[in-house]
Amino acid sequence: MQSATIQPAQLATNTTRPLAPRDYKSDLPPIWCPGCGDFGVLSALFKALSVCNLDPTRTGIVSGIGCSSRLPGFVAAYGFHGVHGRVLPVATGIKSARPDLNVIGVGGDGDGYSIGGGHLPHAARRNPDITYLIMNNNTYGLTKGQVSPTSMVPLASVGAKMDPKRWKTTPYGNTEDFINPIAMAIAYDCSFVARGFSYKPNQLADLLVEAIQHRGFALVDVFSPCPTFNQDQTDEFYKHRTYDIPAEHDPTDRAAAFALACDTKGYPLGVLYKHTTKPSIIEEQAAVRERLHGLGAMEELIKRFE
Amino acid sequence: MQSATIQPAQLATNTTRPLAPRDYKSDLPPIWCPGCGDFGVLSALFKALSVCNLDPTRTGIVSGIGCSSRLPGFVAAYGFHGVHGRVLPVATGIKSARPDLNVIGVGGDGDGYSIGGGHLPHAARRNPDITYLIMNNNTYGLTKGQVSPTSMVPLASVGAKMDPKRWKTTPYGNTEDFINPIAMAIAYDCSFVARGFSYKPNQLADLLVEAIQHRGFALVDVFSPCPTFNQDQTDEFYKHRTYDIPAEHDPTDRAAAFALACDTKGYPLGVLYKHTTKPSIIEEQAAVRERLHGLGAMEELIKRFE
Amino acid sequence: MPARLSISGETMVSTTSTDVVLRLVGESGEGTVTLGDVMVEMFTQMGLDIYTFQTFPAEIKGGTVMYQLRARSGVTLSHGDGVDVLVALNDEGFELFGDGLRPGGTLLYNSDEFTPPPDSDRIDYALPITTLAKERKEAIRHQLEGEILKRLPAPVNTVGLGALLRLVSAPLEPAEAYLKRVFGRKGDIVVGMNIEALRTGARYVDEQIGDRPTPRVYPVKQTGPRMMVTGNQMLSIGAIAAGMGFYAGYPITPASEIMEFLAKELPAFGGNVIQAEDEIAALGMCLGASYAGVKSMTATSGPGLSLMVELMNLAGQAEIPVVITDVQRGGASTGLPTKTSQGDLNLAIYGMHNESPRAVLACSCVEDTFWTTVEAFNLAEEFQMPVILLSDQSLATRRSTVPPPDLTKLHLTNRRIPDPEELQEGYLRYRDTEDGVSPMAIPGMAGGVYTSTGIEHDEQGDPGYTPELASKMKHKRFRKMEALVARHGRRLVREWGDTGEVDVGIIAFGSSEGVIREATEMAQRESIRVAHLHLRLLHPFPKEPVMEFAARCRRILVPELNWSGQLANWLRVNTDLVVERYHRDDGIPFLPSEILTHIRRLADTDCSSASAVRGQGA
Amino acid sequence: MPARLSISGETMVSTTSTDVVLRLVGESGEGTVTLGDVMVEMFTQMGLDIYTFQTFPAEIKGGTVMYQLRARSGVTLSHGDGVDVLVALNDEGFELFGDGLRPGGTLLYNSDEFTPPPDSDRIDYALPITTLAKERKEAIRHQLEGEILKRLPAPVNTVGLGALLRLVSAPLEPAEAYLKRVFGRKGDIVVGMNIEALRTGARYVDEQIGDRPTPRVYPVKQTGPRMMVTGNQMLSIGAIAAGMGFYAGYPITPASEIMEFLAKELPAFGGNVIQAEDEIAALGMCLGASYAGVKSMTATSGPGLSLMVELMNLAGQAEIPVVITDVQRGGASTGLPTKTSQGDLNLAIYGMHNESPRAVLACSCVEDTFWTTVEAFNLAEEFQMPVILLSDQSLATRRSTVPPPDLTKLHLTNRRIPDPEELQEGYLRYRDTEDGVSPMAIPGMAGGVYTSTGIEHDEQGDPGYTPELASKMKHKRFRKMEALVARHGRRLVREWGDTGEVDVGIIAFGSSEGVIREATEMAQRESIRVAHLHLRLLHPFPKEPVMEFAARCRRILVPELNWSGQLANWLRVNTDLVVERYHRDDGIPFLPSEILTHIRRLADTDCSSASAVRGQGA
Ligand SMILES: Cc1ncc(C[n+]2csc(CCOP(=O)(O)OP(=O)(O)O)c2C)c(N)n1
Ligand SMILES: Cc1ncc(C[n+]2csc(CCOP(=O)(O)OP(=O)(O)O)c2C)c(N)n1
Ligand code: SF4
Ligand code: SF4
Ligand SMILES: [Mg+2]
Ligand SMILES: [Mg+2]
Repeated sequence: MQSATIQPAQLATNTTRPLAPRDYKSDLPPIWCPGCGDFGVLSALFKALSVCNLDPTRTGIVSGIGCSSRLPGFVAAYGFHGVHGRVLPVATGIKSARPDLNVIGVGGDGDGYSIGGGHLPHAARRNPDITYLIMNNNTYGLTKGQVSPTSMVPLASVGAKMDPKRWKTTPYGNTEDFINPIAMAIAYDCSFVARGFSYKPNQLADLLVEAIQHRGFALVDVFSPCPTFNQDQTDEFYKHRTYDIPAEHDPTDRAAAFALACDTKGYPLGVLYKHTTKPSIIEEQAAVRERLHGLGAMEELIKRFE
Repeated sequence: MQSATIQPAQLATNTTRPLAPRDYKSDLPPIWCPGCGDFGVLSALFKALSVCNLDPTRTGIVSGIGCSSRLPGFVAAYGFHGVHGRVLPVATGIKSARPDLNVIGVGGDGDGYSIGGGHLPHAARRNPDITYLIMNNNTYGLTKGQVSPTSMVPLASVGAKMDPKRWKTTPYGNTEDFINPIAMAIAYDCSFVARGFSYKPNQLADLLVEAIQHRGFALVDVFSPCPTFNQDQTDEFYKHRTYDIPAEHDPTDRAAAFALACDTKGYPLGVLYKHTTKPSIIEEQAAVRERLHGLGAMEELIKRFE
Repeated sequence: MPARLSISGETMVSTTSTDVVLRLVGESGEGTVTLGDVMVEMFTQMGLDIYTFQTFPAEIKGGTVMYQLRARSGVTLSHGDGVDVLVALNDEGFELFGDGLRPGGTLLYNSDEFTPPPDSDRIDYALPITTLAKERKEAIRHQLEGEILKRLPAPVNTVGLGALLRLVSAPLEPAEAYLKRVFGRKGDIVVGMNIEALRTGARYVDEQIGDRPTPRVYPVKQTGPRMMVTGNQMLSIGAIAAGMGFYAGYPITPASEIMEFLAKELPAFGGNVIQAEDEIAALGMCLGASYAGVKSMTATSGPGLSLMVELMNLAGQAEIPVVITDVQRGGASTGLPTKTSQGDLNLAIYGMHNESPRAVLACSCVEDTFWTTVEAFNLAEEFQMPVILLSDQSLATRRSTVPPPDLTKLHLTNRRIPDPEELQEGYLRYRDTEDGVSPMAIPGMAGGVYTSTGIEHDEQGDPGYTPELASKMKHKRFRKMEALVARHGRRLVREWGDTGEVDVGIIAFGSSEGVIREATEMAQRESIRVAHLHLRLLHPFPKEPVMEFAARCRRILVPELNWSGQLANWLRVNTDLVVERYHRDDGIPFLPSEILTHIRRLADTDCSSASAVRGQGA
Repeated sequence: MPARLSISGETMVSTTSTDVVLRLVGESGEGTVTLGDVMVEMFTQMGLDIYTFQTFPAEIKGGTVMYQLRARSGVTLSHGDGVDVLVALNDEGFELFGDGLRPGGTLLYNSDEFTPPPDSDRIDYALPITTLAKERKEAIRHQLEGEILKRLPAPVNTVGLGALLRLVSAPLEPAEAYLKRVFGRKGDIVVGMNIEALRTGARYVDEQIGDRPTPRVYPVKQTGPRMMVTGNQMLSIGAIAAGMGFYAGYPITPASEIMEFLAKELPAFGGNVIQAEDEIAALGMCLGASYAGVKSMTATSGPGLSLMVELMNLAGQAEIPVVITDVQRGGASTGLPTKTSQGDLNLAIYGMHNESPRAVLACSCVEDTFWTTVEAFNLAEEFQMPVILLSDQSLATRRSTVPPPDLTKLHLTNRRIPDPEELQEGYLRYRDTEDGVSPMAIPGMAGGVYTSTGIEHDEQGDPGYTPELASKMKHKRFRKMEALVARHGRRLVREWGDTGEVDVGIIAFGSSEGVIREATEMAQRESIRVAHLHLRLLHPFPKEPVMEFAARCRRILVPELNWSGQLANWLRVNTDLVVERYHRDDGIPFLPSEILTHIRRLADTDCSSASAVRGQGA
């Protein structure tokens, strides 16, 4: 990891009146099932947008495919509902081309950690000023309840009796372990790593505010239960197993952050890791453009080949 | 992470005479440039194969595309030289379908950490009994010297004067940070994580022996310099910056392993991390098959729909 | 009262046979699908042939579902044309799907929800289904504890079931037995409530019938065992029967059911299933498993097939057998994920940079899906190439009664392996043989070591780049295409309709076989001479049987569910035929009457000068 | 002594003009390429037109490279047919590439390495190039320090250069000036050694010439500025000229040079380049950037294009402008990565599940590459769709002297954006307009917020799945294809050769334009009436100009470098033309004589009954 001259996050905010959370609501009503955790995430996001006073006209929300990825349509901002797993490339392209825009990526655990998981380390190392919000329901919601890389399902070798209607691709138990996305993000040296819970909407809104205001790439993994297909990692499950990160935790201590992320006794909520001096591709590209400023002339370029 | 009943690695070894390293050499001479680090890796591999006495007839070596990925052709074993970045899916398929075979994946840093990087966390969580050897030359060799995710190139904002013939896609310095694959693998809970250096062939051979004998997925990242295109991370560079992991390091201590991997003062060589009780998809699948043993009958299956 | 049979809007009278089309529409998750499934069960028990068609909303909950169900005595070829009985559980459903009701058809609607505008050409039955169900629940309130009562849903579906059964004059007894079976565990009170609900529904309708005509469903004596199975299930069963030992996939609508089915069933047959991290990994795993000697398949839909393009090409170039099932869905990109289409033929045939051999097959109906899947594995093994097996949403989710496959007819092909002498001296993985098929060593075979590669290579597998080598090896690989079509081309098409010279010949593929057959039969009844050639093998193109068929057709119709007429274009690439295209791609399957219209049109056209067959160009 | 001009093996005599084909073969990394590059520089200085062709081994070091160089006074259309002078630096090179030498041609070989078998129809010059170079180095040994001396390579290339220049009767002075420039920094001793080496080479050859004929190269007076540039470079320059502000790519032979060029040049124009983690990410980034209002491009080769299939389809469906350059290379899968092919036309046209609009263009020569790249951006913007821009290895790595683009002729198109009123009241991103093009709001525009999506959607962009909506929106999107071809189809083809009725018409695309033009000119000299239509736009298909062209051709030849005749098939899909296919796909470009053979054959064929144009089918 290298370090560079660091600038604060530059946000495109409203120049007119401050907007209330409801001002960020689009006309399209969410299509989620009753009780879906994503409702909580959406309202926390509305709140965070309002707190940061982001200009909807200069904000782009990018998603993949999944129940959670339908979110951009429900926000009255520019949206990009792309294909499964490609949130980060699209978001990076937007931010690199238009550093003046606020860019927020959203999606599911399948979208972000399975098919799209290969983009995460590279987004982290590029460190563009993007907030990436994962609605982690530990399952594939839209395709009706298969295991995702974060599903916690008993192993096949345990020989547990499985409910035949649940975990349809692992009817005898999982044959695979699950991943720890938070620990992974810290290993990627992702410059902001936080975890929230959709049933703690105020805390989540605060985390999102911090993530949005963070200069660089911010990953916020949110437990957002799917009551329709995941009867194991439910809101109750998480209510009993999550805890707030103690105030004494120093998020700039990478080793401590990693240890916290690997806690096997519960799931810490809050900001785990922060690397505030990590270089950002947006600034690096600006440096290159600046260095060559005024040198771009088509006639000259052609002449060089004459 | 879960745990399961653990079996030792089962290797398909020679039943006849023990084979010498040269017995694993194919008729095809390596096409690498003079001085390429991959020669050292290949001879360490020959030695390790001989020490483990692997049966070449029951060994499959899988690779992607790149200079390093040409390796399977140079070994007198079954080989699979696939497409860029898909070593791990192919290797997993072989191992799952034929647990009786020894499976070794090989390739470059571009192949394994860039285009193929998305498969790594999933191979790690599945933990099949596969050794994955990455010849990390911190560049794209075959395509003639662009940055890879592990290239250590000065940042653009530093304003360094770059040699116009080097690092062709980053002529003004890199705009991106580099990754730490070893730390990432530990965060993936990859059950064996080691690092070698092609100019320490004996140590490397030992590491490969240990990786091959390890039950589960073993990642061995090897510094294997490319003298043709990488004049920065050369053998000399690494000779001065690598050190052997001290004997007192406990590879089963994940936090310690992570800290070691993140060492900013040098590059540790040896086994960083080991998780010997991690479940393996190969055993889990065996458990499922066993549970259903004798229940497979086509007539019965059809009858169930009548 | 005689049953009213409806085919393409016309009405026929019969005293013994049944042909009824039911359509249920309602809010997703509201029980519409359950009600449909129960009706399927009832009719199946009556010995009838069933054929269903469903459309789902792309959301998990909310949105309108449509469940169409045709019950017929004798072979059922399509989900039917005009709907005889429409059950509309809400207004939106009626709006969206009400127009399928044939003139004079019957509407049963939930009068708690809405009242349809009057229509003299329709027979209406109002059913306050919610109210009636609530009343049934109220009636037992005093007999149950609070908590149980709270969780007990009002028997809405059961009221509907009773009403519907009465409406088609079907007996209630099997339904009562069914309710006892399903609710038995919940105790007599709940069973009783449901039986009462059933009868209430029936009674409520009975009172309204009077002397109005109703469709009637007659029980049929079953002649042999029959399966009630979906296309996805049949495909999975076929894959197991074909000897598949490895499956890897990634969830995607409407293919996920295949992986779910196989995850449950395959391990009992000694095989493994992996849910991969994406479709690229899924196909990569399959190639690894197949390279290792185990027959492998993956299944996906359009977006996944798009991602597999690179590895499919590797399979062709490195000559690795593999079956890639594509359950086509509607729309480009994410498009219409829960709707049907035949829009991936182009991608299946052409989806590769440069060119390597592959085969493309299409399943035509639920019964055929078993056999075509077996063919796919056999061809993949025989010719060591990827085989793309096309299905689609309508076929995949269709429940259909079919005779169980006759397993004595099952013949499996295994790949050619080197013989012992060959392994002893200078085995060549990519030996340049007459038919292009080279013996493939399997890891574990002594003397067989080689490196499989997608780079151009010599017979041994060593990389080589001279024009001569490139040309020779490409010819070797593509000779397999000729051998495939020569050996199997004739077998992998099916003919229906009239023999001899016909006015209209139809060439088609995929899941519309039944609809077209039905339309063909309708046309025949109108004395139009018509025949139908259905291609199971699309690529390599079975030119001989197509040209022979075409030679006896005055005009050729090519109906397909896609934007540009992909099959018609493929015919143009491979033949000099002049065909009439008919295609649309809006997510829903063809109707028999729709095809009939085009047959009539072509039969009427004066085209004395027109001949479908032209001399081949130079 | 008059220059001997060689065209298709025949020999013509001229006193003033030059047309010489040189071929250098040797071990990769041995300096063959450097020697070729220096010769290019020498000839360019002499005012000649240059056209090169190289093949590389797929390995980094080792393997044989071939560098062919044609120098001509006047426009050079191909790398030439028979080689006039072959410079063979090793045996293997002579084996592999020696057969290109025309009868009576000249061979200059490294006699330190090998002796070629005698051939009376060849003029041999032995050059002990290694020995001579070593002697030159020896001669200055005493003047230099040990370390410097050790690192100083013997001036092998310089000896070769001298020999070669003498052989074609070219002056040595420009080479001496060149050596002074290049070695100036190393001091007078090294410069001196090189000049001596140059003269030694020249002298050595001079002694052998005697009265044997040699080809002769005449200096030409330049009329205006000319660029010496490769196809990849020209494409990159075109992209910058087109207003591209964002590029993302992933390294791949033979496209990497584009990213390398742009990384260096684009930031000066205010743009950014990202080397992505793979091709999927590269295209994803481009779509993001373009969505945000910045013109974007990625460039790749076959394997990368395969991976982009899913996102290309999103671009079509969500209507996002983007340019995707495919520098085609040889072979399926990894295939022949350093060889050429026109094998990706199918994938470019058909590579998508279901169907969404896209355009396919092909660059035809280095000069044209600039303009076709600009067209690609303009069409992408005008019609808000992905444009696949085809190039290939031979064109991409070809160095060619071309007139610099006349920038006054440069016209740029920008996408249609909503007007202020539209943004004020109910802006509809996917408004159903007459030509299908809807104004596209750019983030930052107040009133323009919408969600771009690949799911089927209404005019506003909200998801919708009814058959009516699906059909309406698909028609809207595909109307853009009609508009594109109507507005630009005629402009995006080029005609060469005879006007009026011809015996042979050639329809082709891509980098073989020059070769075909040259063959056409050769045929015209044989009094064959021949014309050539070259398609820059492939898809949507420019039917009108093609049919008009076809109408004046007795026979049509479609030459292309791929396995199945992809363009010929595409013509069949779109027209009723009967064409003569000529295709091969072994990694090397066409030769003029090869095309001429087929023109002759077609011209000779008696085909009084044959007419290329047929009545269109129903
Ligand atoms: C390439 C591709 N593969 C598969 C799918 C099918 N698919 C749609 S959403 C989804 C996963 C949904 O899970 P997640 O991302 O966790 O989102 P959730 O629905 O749980 O919010 C899948 C597999 C697809 N649309 N595209
Ligand atoms: C899909 C695809 N994209 C790009 C390439 C081009 N390519 C070949 S090898 C390579 C990277 C080589 O780097 P690495 O994997 O580190 O191997 P090395 O040559 O350094 O050993 C690339 C980008 C390809 N073959 N396929
Ligand atoms: S299926 Fe699950 S994730 Fe999807 S909307 Fe319903 S509750 Fe939410
Ligand atoms: S280019 Fe580099 S990595 Fe490739 S063979 Fe040469 S030295 Fe080795
Ligand atoms: Mg999810
Ligand atoms: Mg590398």
